[in-house]
Amino acid sequence: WIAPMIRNVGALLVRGFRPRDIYTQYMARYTSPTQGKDGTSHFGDLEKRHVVSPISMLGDLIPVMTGVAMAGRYLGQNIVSMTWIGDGGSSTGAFHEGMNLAASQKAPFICVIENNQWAYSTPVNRQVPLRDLADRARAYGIPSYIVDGNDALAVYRTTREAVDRCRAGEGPVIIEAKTMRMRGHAQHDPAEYVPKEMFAYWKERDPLERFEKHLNENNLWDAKSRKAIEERIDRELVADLEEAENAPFPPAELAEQGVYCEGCHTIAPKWNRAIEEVSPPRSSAASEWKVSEYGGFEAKPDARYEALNAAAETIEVETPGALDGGNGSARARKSAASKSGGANSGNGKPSASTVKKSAKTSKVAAALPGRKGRR
Amino acid sequence: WIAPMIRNVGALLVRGFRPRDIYTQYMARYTSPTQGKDGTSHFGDLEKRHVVSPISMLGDLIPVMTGVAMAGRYLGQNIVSMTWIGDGGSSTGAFHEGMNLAASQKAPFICVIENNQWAYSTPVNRQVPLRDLADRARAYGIPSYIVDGNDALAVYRTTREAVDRCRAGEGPVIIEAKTMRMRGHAQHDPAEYVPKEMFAYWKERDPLERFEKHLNENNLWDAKSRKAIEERIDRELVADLEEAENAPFPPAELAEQGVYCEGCHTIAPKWNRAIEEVSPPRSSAASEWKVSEYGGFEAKPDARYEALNAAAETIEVETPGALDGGNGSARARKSAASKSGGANSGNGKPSASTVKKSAKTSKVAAALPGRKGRR
Amino acid sequence: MPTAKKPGNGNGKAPAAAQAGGEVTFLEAIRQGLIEEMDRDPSVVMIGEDIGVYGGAFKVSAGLLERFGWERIIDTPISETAIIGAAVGMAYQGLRPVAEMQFIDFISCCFNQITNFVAKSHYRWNAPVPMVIRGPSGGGVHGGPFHSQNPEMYFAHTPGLKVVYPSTAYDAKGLLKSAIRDNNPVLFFEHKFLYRRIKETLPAEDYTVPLGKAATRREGRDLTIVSYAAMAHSSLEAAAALAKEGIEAEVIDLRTLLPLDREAIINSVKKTNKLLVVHEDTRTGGIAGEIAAVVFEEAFDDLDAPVRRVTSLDTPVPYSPPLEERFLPNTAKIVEAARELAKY
Amino acid sequence: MPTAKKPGNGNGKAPAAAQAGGEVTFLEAIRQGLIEEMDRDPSVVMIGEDIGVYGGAFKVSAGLLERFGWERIIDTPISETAIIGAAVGMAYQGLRPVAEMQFIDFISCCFNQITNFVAKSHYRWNAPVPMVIRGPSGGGVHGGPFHSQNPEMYFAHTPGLKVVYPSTAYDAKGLLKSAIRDNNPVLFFEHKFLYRRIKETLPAEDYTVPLGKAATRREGRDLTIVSYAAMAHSSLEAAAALAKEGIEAEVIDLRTLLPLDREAIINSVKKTNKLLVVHEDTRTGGIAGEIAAVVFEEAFDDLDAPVRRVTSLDTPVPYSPPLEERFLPNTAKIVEAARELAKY
Ligand SMILES: Cc1ncc(C[n+]2csc(CCOP(=O)(O)OP(=O)(O)O)c2C)c(N)n1
Ligand SMILES: Cc1ncc(C[n+]2csc(CCOP(=O)(O)OP(=O)(O)O)c2C)c(N)n1
Ligand SMILES: [Mg+2]
Ligand SMILES: [Mg+2]
Repeated sequence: WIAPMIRNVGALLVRGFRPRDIYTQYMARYTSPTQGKDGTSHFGDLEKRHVVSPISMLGDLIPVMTGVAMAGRYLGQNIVSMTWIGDGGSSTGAFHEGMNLAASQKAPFICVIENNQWAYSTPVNRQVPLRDLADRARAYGIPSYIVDGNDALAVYRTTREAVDRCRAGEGPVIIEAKTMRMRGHAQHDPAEYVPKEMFAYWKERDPLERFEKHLNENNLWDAKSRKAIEERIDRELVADLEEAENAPFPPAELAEQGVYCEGCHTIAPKWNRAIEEVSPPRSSAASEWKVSEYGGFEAKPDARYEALNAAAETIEVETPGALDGGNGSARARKSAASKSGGANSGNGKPSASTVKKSAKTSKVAAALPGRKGRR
Repeated sequence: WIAPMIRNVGALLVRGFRPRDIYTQYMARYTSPTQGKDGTSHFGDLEKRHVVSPISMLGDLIPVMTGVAMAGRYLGQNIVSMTWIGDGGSSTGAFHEGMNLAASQKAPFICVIENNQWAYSTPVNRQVPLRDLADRARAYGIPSYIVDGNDALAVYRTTREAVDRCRAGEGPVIIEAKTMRMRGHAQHDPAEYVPKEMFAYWKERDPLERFEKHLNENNLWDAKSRKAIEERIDRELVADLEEAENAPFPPAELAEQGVYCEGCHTIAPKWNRAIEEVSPPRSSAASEWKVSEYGGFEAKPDARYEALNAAAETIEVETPGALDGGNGSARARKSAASKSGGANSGNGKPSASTVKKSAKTSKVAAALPGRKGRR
Repeated sequence: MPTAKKPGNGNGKAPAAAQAGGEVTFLEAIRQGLIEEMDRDPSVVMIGEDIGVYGGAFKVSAGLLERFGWERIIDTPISETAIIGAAVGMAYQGLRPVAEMQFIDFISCCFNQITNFVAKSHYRWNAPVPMVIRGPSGGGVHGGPFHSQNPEMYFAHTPGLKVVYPSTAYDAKGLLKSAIRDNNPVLFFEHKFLYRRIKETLPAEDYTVPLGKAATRREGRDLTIVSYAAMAHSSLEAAAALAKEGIEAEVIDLRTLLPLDREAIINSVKKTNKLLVVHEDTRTGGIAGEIAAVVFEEAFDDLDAPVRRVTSLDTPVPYSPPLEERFLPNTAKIVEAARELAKY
Repeated sequence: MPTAKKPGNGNGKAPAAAQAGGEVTFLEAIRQGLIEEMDRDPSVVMIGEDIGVYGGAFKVSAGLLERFGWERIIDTPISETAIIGAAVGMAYQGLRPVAEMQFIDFISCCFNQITNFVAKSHYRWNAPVPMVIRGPSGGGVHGGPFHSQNPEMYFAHTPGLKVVYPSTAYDAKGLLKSAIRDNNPVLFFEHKFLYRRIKETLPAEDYTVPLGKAATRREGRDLTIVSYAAMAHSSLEAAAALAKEGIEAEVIDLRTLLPLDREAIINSVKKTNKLLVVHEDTRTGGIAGEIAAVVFEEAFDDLDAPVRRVTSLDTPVPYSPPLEERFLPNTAKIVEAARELAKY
């Protein structure tokens, strides 16, 4: 289950929405996913694509997707839920409450902090005195990754690893993807507040160019197949745009409809687990707290915690498929002995991927996982 | 400026409120600080005692006291503001937004997390998978302390140090004080959910007994002076309670009064700075962002940051006046080379205190300070 | 690893399992409703603060953890926004979460999630949010400004929500069941003054009370008193007193504030030609205004007198007993207003 | 350390310093009000998101950073609760903060701070909170459900706050100055449809417009139209159209919703004997209901017809133009309702 924010239109396409859906949404047409009731990327599909619509209020999706993940576990679905938040959005109360609940619930939930250096006109260093927004994770005792957000493969692998962790029941993960917003906040904004040198710095790290270079160097496409792809995309965009432009606006009466669900939906959770399992006697109902230590000041930290806290060392691991090699596609944060974090990345097993030829060294590691969860 | 929460009635007494104020508040009398309009510890005094009243909604005071601190700086007052929050209250959105703003503003603000192991019936390990709630500070790039909350002197010294940091302009600080709520959440709650062994564990660490022991061992009082103190307190309590019990309830008409301030207050900030200084040309108005680095993934962490992150080592420092000696009155968190944190605590200069005789070793250190603030 | 025995019934009052029906308090009726719905439908789960081991601040969920287990009785950190957010996510998965506010006053902390995420979801993108948000509301127990609020109008003014505020044990149980089974988000206010003060004998069998329908609690011809929650009781007391003076008041208990049962109000006004609205919520912007507008729209010609209202003062809820008494409506104030209206 | 030049006037429209008075837009009048108050009183500071270097999402504070510096124009993280909380703290210190919501819709995120901390402070413990919370509100610009809201009734229903919603540039500036100088928390809604669409010539000298006083925008004898903000303009247009049909509507612009100028409404109703209330806020629980109740209380015998209302639909604000047009009141809808009322 995913819930893309407004910058994550790509994720909608990956989940099977078409450019026409996006065009018609922005153009407020009757044929849009929301029939013109809402605009921009505010749409989704609960039934088939498992995409939750965002709302404008930043941070709100984080507890919501935590709830999706909790329900998934309850229903036995073995799913992972994921959403994105901006560097700026990580300052909201909803972000904090949602991540904290996810951590306390060990929910299979991934939050990608898309650190594009700016929140509207405000640079990261004015939002919070942190170099790495991944450090937000430390407030919840959960692991985090930092990844070069302009390295498509590194992002893929890191996310893949996070998904695996979640599936393995290890609880939520924050991924900070470092990137740059290369234009204004939106069309109206010339972004004159961004130092020119900063744009230049990031232009050199253009993720498209880098991915193209990778495809070129590894002979994963050639001029001909590239042209074919580009032409197919162009054709689709042109056709969809035309379709959208010719699509009708909704009839005015629609404005009055749909405030309530009055029998228009049949609500049924998708059980993937015997219903008898969820309640006692087959589910746990020990109605008492387990308090394994008393929180005393001088209490000896348990060994596991010690190890995790010991040192912030960096380990080098083999991650096939990263773009820029040893120059650091994913900077290590903290890696000591996380059962699945450091270890998993350390075993160097290439995970399934369409890009198999490059096998360069990059730094990938998981940060300080939380203490053992309560379940 | 302080804003005590409901558990911090002691702070009210220190600031000059009398037991009668507390009694009359709870007993809803006309002579109470709020004339019966609000109850419990919901009162304060902006003018003289600089005490801000809490409200029931947990977390709300944190941005408020941040604002008090910001205004204090603006007015040239050189003040520090402080409030408390429970372990449970640190999960609120208001906590996050307030701490984050304080960090981004480098506000002279101290937040004491009074970790008493329970939020109503919920143990800390069910609220968030953290051993140390001081780790909340890591999300804001600000320093934190962990202190034995049952060691009165250690708490004093730690707070004193935090106040000094704030006064020196180093920004906000979180202090986690580890303690235990020895009874139910309130009178109605028998706290049967708390393991008996946990009470026993903490009973052994009774802060009153420990402080008494300290006073005894260092001959800071004797049977006679102790008795005198206790008698004075008893007398005052009895007298104030009687006064409160005999105090009248407010007249019903009062209910209708005071929704608005209609000329009843003259509002004037206390300037301690030339008014001309606050606006350009005498104040800075460079209307541009300083972006010292571009947030790139592979950017070299600056040396300072490296040093701070390097290792979580513990240093032992001399702090006179701690109760339990080397057994750890304030556990170190992180100390590497923070200009004022580790260093300050490291220089071992005893700060002014009425308790001068003990000079034992305890672990006191400041954690990872944030990067250089924007000012 | 030592553990503490769960008290289950905390103060020794609430049994671990529900007996359907029987003579029960308002609180116990709600508890029965929760248990029966959770028994009936595994997609019903509860989420809130201190609702599991402790059984809730008012013990509404006492014994439910033993009966339904950790996965269905979800204790959270102190994070109202996360509670509502997570409930939305669960609802999107087809579950029917019941979220508890420890006191309804704290609903202010998740106002954004409720009014923007929850309320607009179905209209905006056709995603239903079957969930219930419930909690102890209202004053009269000297709870002070933050433990006595009546926030119903904030939500009755928000399209997409339903707002329920029952006054009897029978209704509380029946409306709660309807709310849980409804495909829309329902705010369910439980007047804490009623929790242990009223008792009724409930049917043993499953029953529901429909949302959106008011109840006529007493018939009368001289004037109509419209009210809800604790004030429905004061209104009935007032009607009894008025009857002694020969004034026959019809008493309508709204039960649901949104959608409002306009028909019930209008029909009664057509009969009595006079209307008094009583609410414990503060005056300005309370539901009496909305009802006044509705009466203008549908029954102006039937009126023999202006619509009147007896409400709380336009102030925060004061703590001290004499102040709170002045603040709140009560039987005497209702009688007085009704008497004047009858004379008009 | 490279820096980027501040555009100051972003899109090149707003000058760095204000000229008092002159012919200005609604937006520029607000900006002038801010500048003049900040010039006059160093205890006035601004706090909000992107208000400094960028000059605010709508450029209301363009140039203010250059004029007043970092300490007085405070850019914050995306944290509405912290913005309001910090403003309270500053107000407790005797400052007069003006807090900006980037869009008023986000005020939902600090609803708790406003309704519980801010609104109750003076009543509870005698601590005044002199602050202004302002932001772009209202629809008609195809902003969709989260950039078009009219949340005024949430706050008009909260004792302790004042709520202002001006319709002219003159008023916007004069009311903002009064709001800043007031010792109470004032919510100041700025209808974004008006920002750049209306222009007026303002006096060069300092002036204020008192809070709590409505303005009669047009005199008439046949009926009264009460409205505010953008709908005051539609009401005036409707009155002009009605005049051509021989119907003389009196148009009252509330300007302040809380405290409500009951006197102005009642006096006009006593004259015209008919009342139409127009608001862009959604219908159920909108201010028309409160006004209906007030008219019942004070002018029932003067009424020749029921109080009517023209309002937005009870739905979220839809995005698509034909839907939003159906949703919103407009001149034609007002004319139609007024015509019927005149005939009654
Ligand atoms: C709660 C809330 N406050 C304010 C806004 C207005 N707003 C929209 S986008 C934005 C900046 C977002 O920055 P960031 O989170 O970094 O995301 P980015 O646009 O950089 O992807 C702001 C302030 C909002 N949408 N929600
Ligand atoms: C926002 C909010 N939600 C819920 C409550 C109800 N409540 C009052 S005290 C409390 C527990 C507080 O625990 P903690 O913060 O650890 O403080 P302690 O009582 O242990 O000192 C709760 C849940 C509240 N006051 N505020
Ligand atoms: Mg950003
Ligand atoms: Mg606690």
